[in-house]
Amino acid sequence: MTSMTRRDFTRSAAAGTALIAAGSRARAQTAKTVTLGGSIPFSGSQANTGLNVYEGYKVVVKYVNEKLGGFKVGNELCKLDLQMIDDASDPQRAVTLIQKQIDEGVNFFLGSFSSAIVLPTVAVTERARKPMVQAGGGSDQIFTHGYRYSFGIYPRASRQLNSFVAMLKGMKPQVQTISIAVTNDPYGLPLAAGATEALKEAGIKLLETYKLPPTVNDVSGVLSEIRASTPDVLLAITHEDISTLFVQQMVSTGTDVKVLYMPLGPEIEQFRKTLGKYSNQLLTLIYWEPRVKYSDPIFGNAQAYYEWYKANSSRVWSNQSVAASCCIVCYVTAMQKAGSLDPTKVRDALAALDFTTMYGRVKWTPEGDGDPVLMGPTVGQVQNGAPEIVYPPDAATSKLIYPMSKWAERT
Amino acid sequence: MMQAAPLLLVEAVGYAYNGAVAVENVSLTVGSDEVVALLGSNGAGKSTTVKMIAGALRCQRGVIRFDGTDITRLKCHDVVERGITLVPEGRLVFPRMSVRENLELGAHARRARPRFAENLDRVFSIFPRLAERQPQLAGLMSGGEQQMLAIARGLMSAPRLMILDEPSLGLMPSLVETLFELIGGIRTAGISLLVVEQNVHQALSIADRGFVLEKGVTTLSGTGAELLHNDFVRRAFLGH
Amino acid sequence: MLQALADGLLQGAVLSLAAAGFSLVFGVMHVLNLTHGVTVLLGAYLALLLWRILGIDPLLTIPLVAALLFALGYAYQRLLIQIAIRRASLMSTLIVTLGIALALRNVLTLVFSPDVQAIRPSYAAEHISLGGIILDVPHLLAFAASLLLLGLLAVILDRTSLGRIIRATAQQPLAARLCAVDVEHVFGLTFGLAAAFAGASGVIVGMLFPFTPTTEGYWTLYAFVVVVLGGAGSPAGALLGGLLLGVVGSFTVRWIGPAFPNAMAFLVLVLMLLIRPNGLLGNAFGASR
Amino acid sequence: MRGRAIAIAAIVAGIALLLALPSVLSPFQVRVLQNLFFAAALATAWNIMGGFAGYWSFGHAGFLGVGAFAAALLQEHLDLGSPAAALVAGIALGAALAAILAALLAYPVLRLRGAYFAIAMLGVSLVLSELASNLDILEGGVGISLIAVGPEWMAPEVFYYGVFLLLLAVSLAVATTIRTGKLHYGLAAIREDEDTAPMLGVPTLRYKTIVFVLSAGITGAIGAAYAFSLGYITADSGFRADVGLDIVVYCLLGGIGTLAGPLLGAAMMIFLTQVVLGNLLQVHLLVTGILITTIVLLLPNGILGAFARRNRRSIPAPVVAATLSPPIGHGDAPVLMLDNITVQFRGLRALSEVSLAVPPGKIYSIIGPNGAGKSTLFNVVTAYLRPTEGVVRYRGERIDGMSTLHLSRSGIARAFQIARPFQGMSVLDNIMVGALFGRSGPRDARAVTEAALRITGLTDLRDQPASSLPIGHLRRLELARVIAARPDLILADEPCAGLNATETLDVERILGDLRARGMTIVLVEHDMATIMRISDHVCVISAGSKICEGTPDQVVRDPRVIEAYLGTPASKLVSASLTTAVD
Repeated sequence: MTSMTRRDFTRSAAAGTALIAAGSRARAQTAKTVTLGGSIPFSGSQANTGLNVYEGYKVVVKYVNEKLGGFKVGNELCKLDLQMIDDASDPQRAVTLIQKQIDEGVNFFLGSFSSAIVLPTVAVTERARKPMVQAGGGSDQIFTHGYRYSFGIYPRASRQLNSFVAMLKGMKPQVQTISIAVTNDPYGLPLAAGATEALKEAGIKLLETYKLPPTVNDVSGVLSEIRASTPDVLLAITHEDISTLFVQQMVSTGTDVKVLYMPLGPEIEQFRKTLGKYSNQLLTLIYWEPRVKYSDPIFGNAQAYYEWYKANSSRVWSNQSVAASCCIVCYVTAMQKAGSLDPTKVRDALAALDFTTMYGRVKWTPEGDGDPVLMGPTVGQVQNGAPEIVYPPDAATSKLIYPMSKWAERT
Repeated sequence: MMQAAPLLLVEAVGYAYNGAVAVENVSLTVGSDEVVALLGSNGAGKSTTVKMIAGALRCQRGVIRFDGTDITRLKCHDVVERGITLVPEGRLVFPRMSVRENLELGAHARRARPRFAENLDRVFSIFPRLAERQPQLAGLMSGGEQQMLAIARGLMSAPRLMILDEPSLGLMPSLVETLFELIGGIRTAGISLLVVEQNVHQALSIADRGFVLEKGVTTLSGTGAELLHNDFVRRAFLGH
Repeated sequence: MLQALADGLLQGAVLSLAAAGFSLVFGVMHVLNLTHGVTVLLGAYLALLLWRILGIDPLLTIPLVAALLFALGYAYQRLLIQIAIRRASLMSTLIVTLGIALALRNVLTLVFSPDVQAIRPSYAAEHISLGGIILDVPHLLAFAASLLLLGLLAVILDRTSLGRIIRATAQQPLAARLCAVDVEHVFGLTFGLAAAFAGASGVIVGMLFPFTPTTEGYWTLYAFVVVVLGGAGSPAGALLGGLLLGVVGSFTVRWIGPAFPNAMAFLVLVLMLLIRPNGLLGNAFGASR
Repeated sequence: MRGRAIAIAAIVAGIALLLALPSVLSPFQVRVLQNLFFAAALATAWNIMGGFAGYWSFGHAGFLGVGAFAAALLQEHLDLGSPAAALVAGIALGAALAAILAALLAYPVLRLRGAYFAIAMLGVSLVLSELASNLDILEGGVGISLIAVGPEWMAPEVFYYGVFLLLLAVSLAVATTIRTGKLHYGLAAIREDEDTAPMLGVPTLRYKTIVFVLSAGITGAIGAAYAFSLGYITADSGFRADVGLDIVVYCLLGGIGTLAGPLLGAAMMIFLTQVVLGNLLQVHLLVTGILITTIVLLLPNGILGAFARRNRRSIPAPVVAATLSPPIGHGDAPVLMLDNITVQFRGLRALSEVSLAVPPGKIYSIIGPNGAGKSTLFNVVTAYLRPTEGVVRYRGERIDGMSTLHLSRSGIARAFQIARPFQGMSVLDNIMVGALFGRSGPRDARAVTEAALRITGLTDLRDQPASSLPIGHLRRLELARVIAARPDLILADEPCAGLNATETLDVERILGDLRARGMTIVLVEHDMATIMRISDHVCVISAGSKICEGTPDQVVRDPRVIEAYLGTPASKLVSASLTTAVD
C-alpha cells in the first residue's frame, strides 16, 4: 500500500473527529438498536466468499457502534445489531430462518451470497415489504421480477463485463480473437452471455466457448485446444478454485495467451500468494482498491475504512467484503435521509440514493441493481503482486501491460 | 483310568441361538495324550460345543477349564495361544492363498512362531502331498486335500489339544480310511485329540474314550469298545 | 489424440491412488467408508502445513503424513466403526461414516478456513514435451509416486505378514480367529493402512489440484466409481479402474464436451454395476454380491 | 365396529386441526411445518421402497430433481392459463416423468441388491444432476424462475403448507394401502428373504417394480411442488444430493419399515436443525454430522423399532369353518418322476444316474449318510439347481427348466431344513404369505391360514412374533406356511432335524394328517426312527447313487444300507453283531 500523503491523513482525521464529537454528546441518551438480518453460506462451495461478506458486515457495525457510539436518525440515537444466520447453502433453510427474523420484527435485511439462495429469500422479504441490500447475487433473474425492495451493489451479471470489452476494443495492437471458458452456474452463464453480446458489437471474433461443470479437477483438455486455436485473449469465468487450477495448468503445460482475464480469482490475495509470479499481468474485475480516493459519510474516506478493516478483521479484504460494508453504509445513510426507521420510508430513501461511499459512487437502476456505468467494475491488472486499475483511463492507477509475457520467461 | 487332572474339563455348558437351544447340558473331559471321540447325529449340538471350547462362541452356561485354568470367558485368539486349536467343520481353508501361506497363517500364534521350521517339517512328514503342492491355491484343491491342509494348518499352531470337527464330512469313502490313519499319526506326536464325528465306526476305532451327544445333552460315555457294543449307540444312530 | 491419452493416464493414476484406501476397506470389511474423501483432504492439509511452515517438498512429507493418518485410521475403526458394525447393520454403518465426514469437513473449515489452497512445489511450472505431447512435471511425478505407492501397497498385501493376515481375515474371518488372529485388531490395521494411503494420495492431490474442505465429496464419489469399475480389495483393481476412468474422462472432454466428464464417470458407474457389479478384476477376497 | 368409528373420527378431527393451524401460527412456524411435511412426504415415499421392500436407494434426489425440472420447464415453455393449472400440470408431469424413469430403470437396477442397488441409484441421480447443470436445453446451469402460483389473497407459506400437507397425505395413503394389502406380504417376503419368496409364489420382480415406480412418482410430484415453492431452481438446488441421504436418516431415526417412522424422524430432524439449532453459526455441518452418527449408533432400529414389531392383523375377515379341500384329483400315475439325474460339481459327481418315482398320496422318504447327495437331489427337484443330465417330471410335465416361481404356482412347495421365518412378522402373517401367494388367492386366504394354524397346532401362538419361537415351533410354522399354499406335492427337507422327541412326534403327526388329506410328501430325513414310523416308501442314496429302494423294513435289513451308514466295518465281529441285533 503506497504511503499515505500527509494531506489525506489530516483530512480524514478531521472528518472522523467531527462525527465522534457528535457521537459522544449523544451517548448520554439510551441508544435504540436497529437489527440487520439475513443469511450467509458458512458451509458449501461458497463458504469462503460468504465469510468475506460476513467480515465486511461485522467491521462496519463495530465501527458505527463502538467508534461512533451509534448514529442519529431524526433525533434518535441508534445502534446496529447484526443477526446473520448460517443458511448452509440450503435455500429452504434460508427462506425459513429469514421468515423467522421477519416474524421477530427485523426490518432490514442483508443478502446471502449465491443467486440460488438470494432469489428465494428476496421473494420473502419483498412480500413482507422489508428492504434487502445484497452484495452476492449477480444473476439477472434477481432484477427481472420487478421487486421494489431489493437492491444489489453489483450490476446484473450480463452487464459486468462491458468495461472489459470496451478496453479490448481500444487496445493496440488490435485484438482479433477470443475464447471463453465458463462454469455452468447462475453467475457465470449470464456474464458470458453479456460478454458474447458486447464482443459481437466490438467486432472481436469469438473462437470457442468452453462450458465447464461446477466441480472439475482437470482443464488440460481445454488448454490443449487453446494451444491449437491460439486465441489472443482467454476469458475464464470460473470461481476462485478453478481459476487457480487454470493458471496452474496453463503454466505447467506452457499454454500462453496475450491477455488472460478472470473475473474471480486475481483480486483475492490468497490466489496471488498461491500463484506468486504467475499471477502477474492477469486481468480481473476490480470494484475497489485500497488506494482509491473516495470519501465516506461514516469512515470519512476509503483509507480510514481500509485501516479499520485491517485492524478489526482476521481475513484479508476482497471485493465482496468491501461491497458488503458498502451495503451497511447505504442503510445508515438512507435511514438518516429518511429520518425514520420505517422500512418503506427507508426503502424509498435507498432507491433515491446517489452518493459516494468508501466503495465508490452508489446509484441504483430502477430494478435495483447497481448502475453498470457508475458502479460497473473497472479492469484491473496484477502488477508485481498487487492489483492496479488499468481501465477506464480516468480511474487508472497504472498502465496496462500488454501483451502478457510468456510463463517461461517469468522471473 | 486317568488319575492326573484332565487336560480339558467341560462342565454343564449350554448355548442358544437367539431363543433356539442348541446345547442344553454338555460335560466332557480330555486327558493329556488321549484321543476322545464326540459322537452324535446331525443337529445334536456337536459343532456348537466345540466352538464354545475354542472361544469362537461365548459360552452362556457352565465352565470350561484347560490345563487347570478357567478359559470360559477367553476370546478365540487367546484360547489358541494357550494351545487349543479347532479345525472347523467345512475345513474353511483360505481359498485365495497358497498352501504355504495357509500354513504360515496357522503358525501366527506367538507360541508357534519360534518352532515354525520344526512344525513345518513334521507337517510335511505327516502330509507329504502338501509339501509338493506348496504354491497351489488352497481353493483349487480337492475336498480331501483341503481337509489335510486344514489339519496341517491346525498343527502349525503347536497345539496341546487339537479338536477336529467332522473331518470325514463330504469325503469319498476311500479317503476316509487314509484320513483316520493320518489322525492316528498325530496322536503319537504327543497331542491330545478331540474328534467330532458322525461316522461312529471310524471315530471309535482310533479313540480311547468317547462321549455320545443327543439333542444337546451328553447322555453316555465310555471306552471305544464299550460304546461300539452298546445298543443305545446303535439306537442313537440307526434310530429304532 | 495421444495428448488426450497421456492426460487421461496421468489424471487416472491419481484417481487410482486416491481410491486404493477406499477399495481396501470395502474389499476386506464390506464397509462403504464415506469419510474417505475427508481423509484424503487431511493428507493434503497436513502436507500444506509442512510445506508452508517447514518448506518441505510435498512428496517428501508422504511418509510422515501416512504415519499420522495410519494412527488416525486405526483409532477411528476401533472406537467407532467397530461399534457401528456390532450395533447396526452394514448399510447404517455407511450413514455413520457420512455423519463423521460432515463433522470433519466442518472442523477442517474452522481450522484451515474455507479458502482455496494449493501446494506449489519448486518444480510446479516445469513441463517437458515428448514428440508433440506436453507433460507437466507435477503430474509426471504424481504418476510415478502413485504407481510406486500402489506397488508398495501390493507388496504389503502380498509379501508381508501384515498383508497375509489382512487377506486371510477378509477371506475367512472365523478360520482366521482359529489361527489366533485378533480379527478386530486386523480390521483396525486395515483401516489404518487405508487411511495412510488416502493421506498419501492427499499430498499428491494437494499438489495438483486447488482444494477447499468442500472438495472432499469429489474424492469420495470418484473412489466409488474407481472401485466399482476396477474391482474392490486389490491395488491392481484400483489402478485399472483409475486409469480407465482418467482416460474416459479426458476423451469425454475432447469429443463430447468439457462439461461432461463427471456425467460420463457416473454413467460408467451405473453401467458397470449393471454389467459386472464386482468390477473388472472382481473382489480380491472372494465375490460379495 | 366401534373401534373403526373412533379411528375415523380421530382422523377427521386431526385433519381439521391441521387445516386450522396456519391461522394460529406465525409465518415462521408455518414454514417449519411446510418443510416438515415436505421432508415427511419424501421420507414416506422412500420408505415404501427402502422400508417395505428393503431396497435402500441413495438416489431419490434424482427423482426429486426430475419432478422439479419437469414442472419448471413446463411452466416456462407452455402458458397454461391460470397459475393453479400450471401447478397441477407441473405436479402431474413431474410424477409421470419420475415414474416412467423408474419403470425404465426397474429391470436392470432391481436385479442388484443391498449396497450395489444403493450405489447404482446414487449414480443415476448424479448423472441426472450433471446433465441438468450442463445441458443448455435443461437450463439447470443458469437456473429457471417459476411463476408464483399461490392465490393472491393467501400468504405463500400458508398455500405451500396446504400443498405439502396434501402431498404428505397422498404419500401416507399410498403407503397405508400398500401395507394393508397382499402387496405388503409379498414385500415382507422380499425384504426378509428374497431367495425364499419365489418358492412361496411371490412375483418378486413385478412387486419390486410396482413399489419402485410408486415411490419415484410420489417423489417426482413432491419435486414439482418444491420447485414452485422456491420460485427458482438450479441443478444444485433441484438435485440436492444431501436431501437424498437426509431422507434415509429420517427413516433410520423414526424406524425403517414402519408407517409412522419416517414422519417421526423427519419431524425430529427438521425441528432440531431449523428451530432448536437455528442460529448456530459456522458449525451447522458439525452438529448435523454428530447428530446423525449418535442417532444411528444409539437407535440402530429407530425410535419405533425395526420392521413394525407390533404388526397389526391386516385383513379382519370372519373366521369361517376351516376346510382344506383336497388337492385337485390325481389318478395313480406317479406325481414326481426323476430319471437318471446326474449332477457334476468341478469334478465331483454329487449325483450319478439317480432315478425314482413318487406315488401320489404317499410319504416317500429319501435317506442316506451325511454328504450322500440328498440335499443336491432336493435342490434339483426344487429348480434351485439344474441337473448336468437327466429329466425331472411333475405329473407328466417336464419341470427341470422351470423357475421356482412357476413351480410353486403349479403346486410344488418346499419346507426348508433351516427354518426361514420372516422374523419381523407374527406367526399368522408368516402363514398369510403362504396363503396369499398359494393357489387359494386372497379371498379365502384367511380361512386357509386358520386351517393351517389348526393342523400345525399353532392357533394360540398366532400373534407371537416369529423371531421368538423355539426350533420346534419354527419347524411347524414352516410346515404351516407350506400347507397354506395348498400344494399337491410337499418336499420336506429334514423337518425333524434338531427336534426333541415330543417335537418330532408332532411333526410326524402333521405329515400323517397331510397324507390323509391326499397330499404327496417327499421327505429327506436323518432320524431313522421317524423314517421307519411314517414312510410308505424309502429310497436310500449313498455317495451320489441310489443303492436300494422299498418299504422301510426291507431297506433297514439290506446289508448295503448298514455298511453305507456305519462305515466299512473294521472287523467282521462288529457287522455280525449289528445285523443280529436288528429285529
